[in-house]
Amino acid sequence: MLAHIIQNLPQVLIDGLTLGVVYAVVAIGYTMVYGILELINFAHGDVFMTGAFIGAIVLFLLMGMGFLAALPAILVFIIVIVIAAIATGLLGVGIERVAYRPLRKKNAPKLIALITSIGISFVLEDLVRFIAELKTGNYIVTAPPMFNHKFTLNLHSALPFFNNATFQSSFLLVLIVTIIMLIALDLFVNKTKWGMAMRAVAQDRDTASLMTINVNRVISVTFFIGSALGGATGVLFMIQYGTIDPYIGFILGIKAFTAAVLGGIGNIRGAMFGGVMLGLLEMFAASNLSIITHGAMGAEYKDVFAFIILILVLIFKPEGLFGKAVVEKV
Amino acid sequence: MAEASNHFLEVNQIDSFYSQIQALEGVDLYIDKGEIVTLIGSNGAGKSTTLKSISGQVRPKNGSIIFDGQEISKFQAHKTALLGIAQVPEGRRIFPRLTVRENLQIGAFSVKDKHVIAERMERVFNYFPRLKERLNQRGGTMSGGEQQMLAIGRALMMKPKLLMLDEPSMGLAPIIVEQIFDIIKEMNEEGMTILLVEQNAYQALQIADRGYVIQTGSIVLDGNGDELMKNEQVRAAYLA
Amino acid sequence: MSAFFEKIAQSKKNQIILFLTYVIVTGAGLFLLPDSTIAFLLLLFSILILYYLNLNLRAKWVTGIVILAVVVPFIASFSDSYQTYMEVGTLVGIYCAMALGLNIVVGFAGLLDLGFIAFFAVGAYTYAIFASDQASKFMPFGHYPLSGGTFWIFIFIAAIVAAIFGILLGVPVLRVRGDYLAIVTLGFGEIIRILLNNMDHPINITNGSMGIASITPPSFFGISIGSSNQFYYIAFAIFLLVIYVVRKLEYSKLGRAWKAVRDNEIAAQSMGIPLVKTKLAAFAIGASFSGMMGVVFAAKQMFVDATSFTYLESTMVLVMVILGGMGSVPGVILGAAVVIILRTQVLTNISNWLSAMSSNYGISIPPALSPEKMQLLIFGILLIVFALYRTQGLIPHKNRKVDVAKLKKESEQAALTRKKTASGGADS
Amino acid sequence: MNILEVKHLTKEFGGLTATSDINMTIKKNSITAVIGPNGAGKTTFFNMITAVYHPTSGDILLNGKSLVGLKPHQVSQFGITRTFQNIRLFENMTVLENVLVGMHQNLKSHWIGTLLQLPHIRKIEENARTTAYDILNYVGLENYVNENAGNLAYGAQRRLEIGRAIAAKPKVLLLDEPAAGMNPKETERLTNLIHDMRTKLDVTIILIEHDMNLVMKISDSIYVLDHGELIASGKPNEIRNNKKVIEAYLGKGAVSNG
Amino acid sequence: ACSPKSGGSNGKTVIEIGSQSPLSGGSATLGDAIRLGAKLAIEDRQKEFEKKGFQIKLKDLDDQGDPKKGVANAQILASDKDVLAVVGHLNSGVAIPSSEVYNKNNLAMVSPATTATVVTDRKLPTVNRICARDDFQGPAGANFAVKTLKAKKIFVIQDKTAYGSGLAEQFRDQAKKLGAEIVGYEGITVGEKDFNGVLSQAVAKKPDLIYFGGVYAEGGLIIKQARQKGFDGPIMGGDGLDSSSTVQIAGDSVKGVYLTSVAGDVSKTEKGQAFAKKYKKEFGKNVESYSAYGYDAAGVILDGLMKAIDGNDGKKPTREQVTKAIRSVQNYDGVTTKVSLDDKGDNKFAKVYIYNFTEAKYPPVQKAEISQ
Ligand SMILES: Nc1ncnc2c1ncn2[C@@H]1O[C@H](COP(=O)(O)OP(=O)(O)OP(=O)(O)O)[C@@H](O)[C@H]1O
Ligand SMILES: Nc1ncnc2c1ncn2[C@@H]1O[C@H](COP(=O)(O)OP(=O)(O)OP(=O)(O)O)[C@@H](O)[C@H]1O
Ligand SMILES: [Mg+2]
Ligand SMILES: [Mg+2]
Repeated sequence: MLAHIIQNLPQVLIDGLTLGVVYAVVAIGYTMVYGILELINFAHGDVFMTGAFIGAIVLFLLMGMGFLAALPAILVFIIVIVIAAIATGLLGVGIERVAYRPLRKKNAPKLIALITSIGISFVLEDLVRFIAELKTGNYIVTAPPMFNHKFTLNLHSALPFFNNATFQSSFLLVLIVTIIMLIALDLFVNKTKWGMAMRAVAQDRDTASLMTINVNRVISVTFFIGSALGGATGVLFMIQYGTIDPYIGFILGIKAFTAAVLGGIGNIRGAMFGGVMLGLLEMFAASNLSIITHGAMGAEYKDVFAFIILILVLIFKPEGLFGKAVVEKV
Repeated sequence: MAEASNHFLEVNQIDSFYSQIQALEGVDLYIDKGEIVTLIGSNGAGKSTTLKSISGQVRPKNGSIIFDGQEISKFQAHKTALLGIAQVPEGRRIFPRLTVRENLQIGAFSVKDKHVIAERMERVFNYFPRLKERLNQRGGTMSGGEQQMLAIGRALMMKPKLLMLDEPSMGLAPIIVEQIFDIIKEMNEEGMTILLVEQNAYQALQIADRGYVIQTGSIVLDGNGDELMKNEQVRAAYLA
Repeated sequence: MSAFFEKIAQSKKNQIILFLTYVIVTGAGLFLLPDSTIAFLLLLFSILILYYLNLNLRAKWVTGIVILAVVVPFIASFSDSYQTYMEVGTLVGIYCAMALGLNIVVGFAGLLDLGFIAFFAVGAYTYAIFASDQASKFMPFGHYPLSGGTFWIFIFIAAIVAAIFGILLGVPVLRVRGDYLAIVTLGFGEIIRILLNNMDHPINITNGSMGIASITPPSFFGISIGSSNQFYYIAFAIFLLVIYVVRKLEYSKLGRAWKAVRDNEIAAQSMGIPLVKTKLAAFAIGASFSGMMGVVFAAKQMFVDATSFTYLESTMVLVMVILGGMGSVPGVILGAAVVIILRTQVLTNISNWLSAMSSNYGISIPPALSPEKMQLLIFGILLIVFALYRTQGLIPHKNRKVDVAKLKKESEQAALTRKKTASGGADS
Repeated sequence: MNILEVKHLTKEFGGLTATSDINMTIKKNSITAVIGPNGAGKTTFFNMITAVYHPTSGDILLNGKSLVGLKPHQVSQFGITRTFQNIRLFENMTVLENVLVGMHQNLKSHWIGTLLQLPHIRKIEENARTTAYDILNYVGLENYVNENAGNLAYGAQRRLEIGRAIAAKPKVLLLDEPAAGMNPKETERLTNLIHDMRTKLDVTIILIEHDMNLVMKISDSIYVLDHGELIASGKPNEIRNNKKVIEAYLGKGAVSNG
Repeated sequence: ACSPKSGGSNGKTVIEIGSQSPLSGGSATLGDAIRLGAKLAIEDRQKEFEKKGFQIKLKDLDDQGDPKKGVANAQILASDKDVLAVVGHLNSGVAIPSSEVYNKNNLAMVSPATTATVVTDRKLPTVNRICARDDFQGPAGANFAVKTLKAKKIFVIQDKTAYGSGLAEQFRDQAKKLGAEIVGYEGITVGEKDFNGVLSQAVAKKPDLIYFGGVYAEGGLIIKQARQKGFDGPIMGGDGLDSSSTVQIAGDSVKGVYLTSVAGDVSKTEKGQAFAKKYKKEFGKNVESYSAYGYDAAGVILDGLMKAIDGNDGKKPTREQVTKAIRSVQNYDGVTTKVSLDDKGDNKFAKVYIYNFTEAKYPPVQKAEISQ
């Protein structure tokens, strides 16, 4: 039994890492918005999805114009991801303007924003579906293959207790780009004034504005960054898995939100860690659960497994893995 | 609306509401440059609301507020603050999960120059050495009085033209209270204009150039510090 | 114009007359245009008007119950759409009860629950398993399916089972705070759903993704209950029970404890309120409502499978609560009614109407944009609009005001009697 | 007779010792003041008595029974209630409801009884409302019965906290800076109220306060903390003239005011 | 909806045929195909009915793949007197409760796509289907896999839906019976895109064949990701993979994929080609396998309806009459299948076809045709 698990471990790690970094970046979007508005932005998963579609559209356009063949793939990729990130960033700002800011102005209860975010999520899903369907007759869109060179890690010959593992070049791309994004973001939040302003706004908006902080601007910037990251991740997702549909944001959104909480919501490093950990856990469960339980529980229980781990973590560390226990001064 | 005014701050006939509830009714007051003006009144009279109306946290329905020749009653709070109006809010409103250092830094959010920030911070530490001891403690875990010091320090970091203090002595040990009034005087001498809300009416009137008495949302009396202190009504109502 | 309204508002008699006129007119409207959803909705709207009338509470209740239990079904029964109307009515009843349950958890106790549908599922499966031959697949004793008469017992069994699950959920949840809770509850909901969808092996308890079919319909003194108009009354009765319970609890000692915990945990504890017990009570009572309605749902559908209990369903119930107005009982009821009627009736009608328009006027709409597919989109837009214009919910929560004058009098009287007995030293 | 005894009470936060080895005995039906500079550990002391924080070491005895290890609600049920320095009201409940929550542990009404509409439960609830009204009357909030607690001005919120605390019929009442945010006139009224409570409600009062007028006027005894340590204790007159206390806390002119 | 509809726009009596399928949500492609197929069938035969003084209309509703919505819609259809039959349901989970409502109202349902055995095993007189049952398609696939493809070790993946697991279970049981070893039986989550976890396990077990019970959205990706993992043996699935989308998603990896389908290759017959062409012209989309099924389900209804009208002296028939007439349809010759309904409502002619993708092109090549 153990031998089986170990054999597969390298492959599981690679696959888990791929999915995990995607979760991680989307989780950051949740965490940022949550951190500043204490709002679970249900629409965030759909912003991610929209990013994937925008990326696909740009890619198709470039292909139509013949650039895909003419330019080096990496350049095409950069163009696509930058356009998608900016577009979704603006989309995020727009969503905030339309759906959340008016509520803030009216001093609405925190949870009412949940409703608008669910509304936005439905609207985005359907709009994207309509556009995709109008254009292609099918809302499941498959992007032209890119970075699908296959590598095999020849582990078996060196370390016989491992099986060989395979991955595509897109895996490296996803890994590198997400790491760059994560570092850049971490620097931004922890080393610039914006980061402090964001935290201040999160803790007490009224008082923050007394400190000359333009609360609306800070919130807009937060939404822009969170959404742009989400959109860029959408593009990575499209390249890694090839196929997207308007509903990818829903499931991924739940997972990413879970990851954010696992790491300690509001904490950016926690979200990164939580995402990667969730990806690994899931992948591990999917490929090993039935081995461990002798077939009583199969891969279909992977989410149960992940959620139980989450609940256990929260029972023993209620503020998430990276969250700091906020001892309330009484 | 914004007729030329010669006062540094002029509040004209403002009405302020909390949703339906009217908290201020035709409040009228002015402050000249370099003055210390105090606003006294009993619980719920509308002192805090007056300050909030000036700083933009509450938007008056009617009336105007003119600061340095500019109509600011429709400004968002951060714009008002950028003009140089700082407020030490009631109940301190420390950012609980920022450290003491960050709480102070954020007071100087609009200041770019790092040296200036460091300088001002040194000065705050001079006044309140306790803050220096606790630079990395989270604001929210400080004791009540320590938080009050932090709130005042934070406002000083902004080096505002007009400093509005909402009950700065609340929760402070007597020895520190004395010190707070000294600081206010010192700031004032350096040219800062002060609007002070205090329950400790006696001490407030002592250092104030002028004072206003507010009752159920309206100004009912005004005069210079000594006058008010001698006023029978004031003595009966606010000075035990 | 406004003077006119003021006059109406002042006079009770005028109000009653106008209200009755409204009910009669809309009732007649539905009678004459039996297939018109609009007429049906207008008649239902009378309940909302009733809520705002300046009458005494008991009169309102009686009138409301009469309208919903007698007038509406009676008039609707002349319509071809009778069963449709009653089906919608049943669903509204089911979801109102659930939303009221969730309202205890979210609105009163301030615990955000994203997995509330799990309790509904538990209730539904409890009945489904024993009222079909599913139970015989793992139960070594007993004859299954149980008869339809057990339905009534199962309503209570399911309430208890769901409450137990509520407590099970509550236990880990108590450690976590605020929005961490949201994710734990979400996870709990998903765990329950996945379990239900997979427990066909090693032991076949739920029949897995094939679901449980051929559930015995309830029977009432030997009469088998199968049509929507009959289920309507069952749902309505449970709904009334739930509303009674909620109403009473809201202003009871327990209700105050919930709200105190919501507003400030530390202060609540310092006033002697045990956190654990109070929160668990909220989970358990809220869950039990869902459990009961789960039984009704299973019996009505005669089929259950895990697809009815997804995370999206949980968020829908949450939407009902928040949209209606958190903590506000009438608001939550209205929220549930609005969401259900929108989703099952109005949106379908709108899209039918749109496609009729397009085909009548020969506008050819590409299949990608056909109105049938726009229901969620329209729903989404409506949600946003509602939320933006009714930020506090459709009927915002208001704290019940006590009659101060009366209190004052009572207090004076009490003081007097105290003086008379005059031994002193008692409390204030 | 001593109602409350505190023995060697110490609390550390990480490296910081907030209170260190505090000993106190509180007489039944007395008024005791705890004073000291900001950050001296006064509130922390209250927090330990009410089990909001657990002491690092030491013991707290109420009528000889240890309170250490209990949950906050249990301490409350034993008869200790408090007010908070940074006000903690149930902001979205009405003023009356706030007081009713205060009465929670003494109300014999159970929710099942409420559901069944048992007449005696209704009677209990009705009486509770009358009592709550009386309490509001007592603390001068009778005109705000139906107001949301969060909408009250600061001073009124303080009085509501006191009202809520006495609604619990405590044996020991802890007041954390009750006069903060009140003007001298109001403080005077509060002083009378506290006096009155002691006699009428048969309660032992411990209060933290920076207003020396109030403290000196009503305290039977005073404990002074500084940097977490007990630096002095005694009758008001002794404390007023204690050098250490003047230096650390009072300053020169503080007491002579007013 | 309040105007009397009995007088149609041109003085003809209106008869409505309901349709229910998911038009939004994850399986909307399939649902839409059913709806459009039915629509086309009605248009095709409108003339016939007009001659007799009737106008046929399609009342198409979106069941959202949600049983509650399905039942509520079923009530709507049942209460509309003009609706005499329903083309419907893609999902068994929706069909089962909804058909209870139809049955109560004597409203005949012909399902183009629900394969779960329970649907007709309840023996409701109103419930019919024209496609093959799981317990026919699954075993047929297993026979082919074990006997023709000589698979000895088989790894089965299914999507945990009523359709996918129903099919996979039948496949597994038959394959076992035939002596193959099932080296894994795993479930995935619908809507996800990453199936590497299950596939790592599958590939490590070195099976001869991977079977997938589910639809193309996941199937296409499973094929692709399995190939990326280096699995180059045959992959097999059911009619849920019978869609152009499978090719689109899997790309080149689709080579070597086998599928069983209850639908014949439309492109093979002239009739089918004409249908595909017309469909494309009308709706701007390529046919899906379920398009033809929607078409034929509606066709069966229209046949029955015609019979009922004739049996009722050319007057509008009652629902009972329509129900009976539909059940008695024999030898209906559709674009994709012949239909004769048996006493349960199953199609005697339901066939299973075996296809193989030899290149990345839809439709695949037909390998075998299996009758009951
Ligand atoms: N958020 C609010 N919502 C509704 N009413 C409020 C709100 N805040 C204050 N009020 C009301 O407005 C009036 C003025 O309050 P304000 O806080 O300005 O009084 P204040 O003079 O500062 O009193 P204090 O000395 O107690 O601080 C009071 O009657 C109070 O009840
Ligand atoms: N949770 C905590 N974490 C870290 N330090 C704390 C915490 N709570 C209190 N402290 C520190 O412990 C010391 C004592 O705090 P405490 O609140 O008891 O002071 P206090 O005597 O009530 O002062 P004040 O009169 O200003 O309210 C302070 O220096 C404070 O910063
Ligand atoms: Mg104030
Ligand atoms: Mg303190």
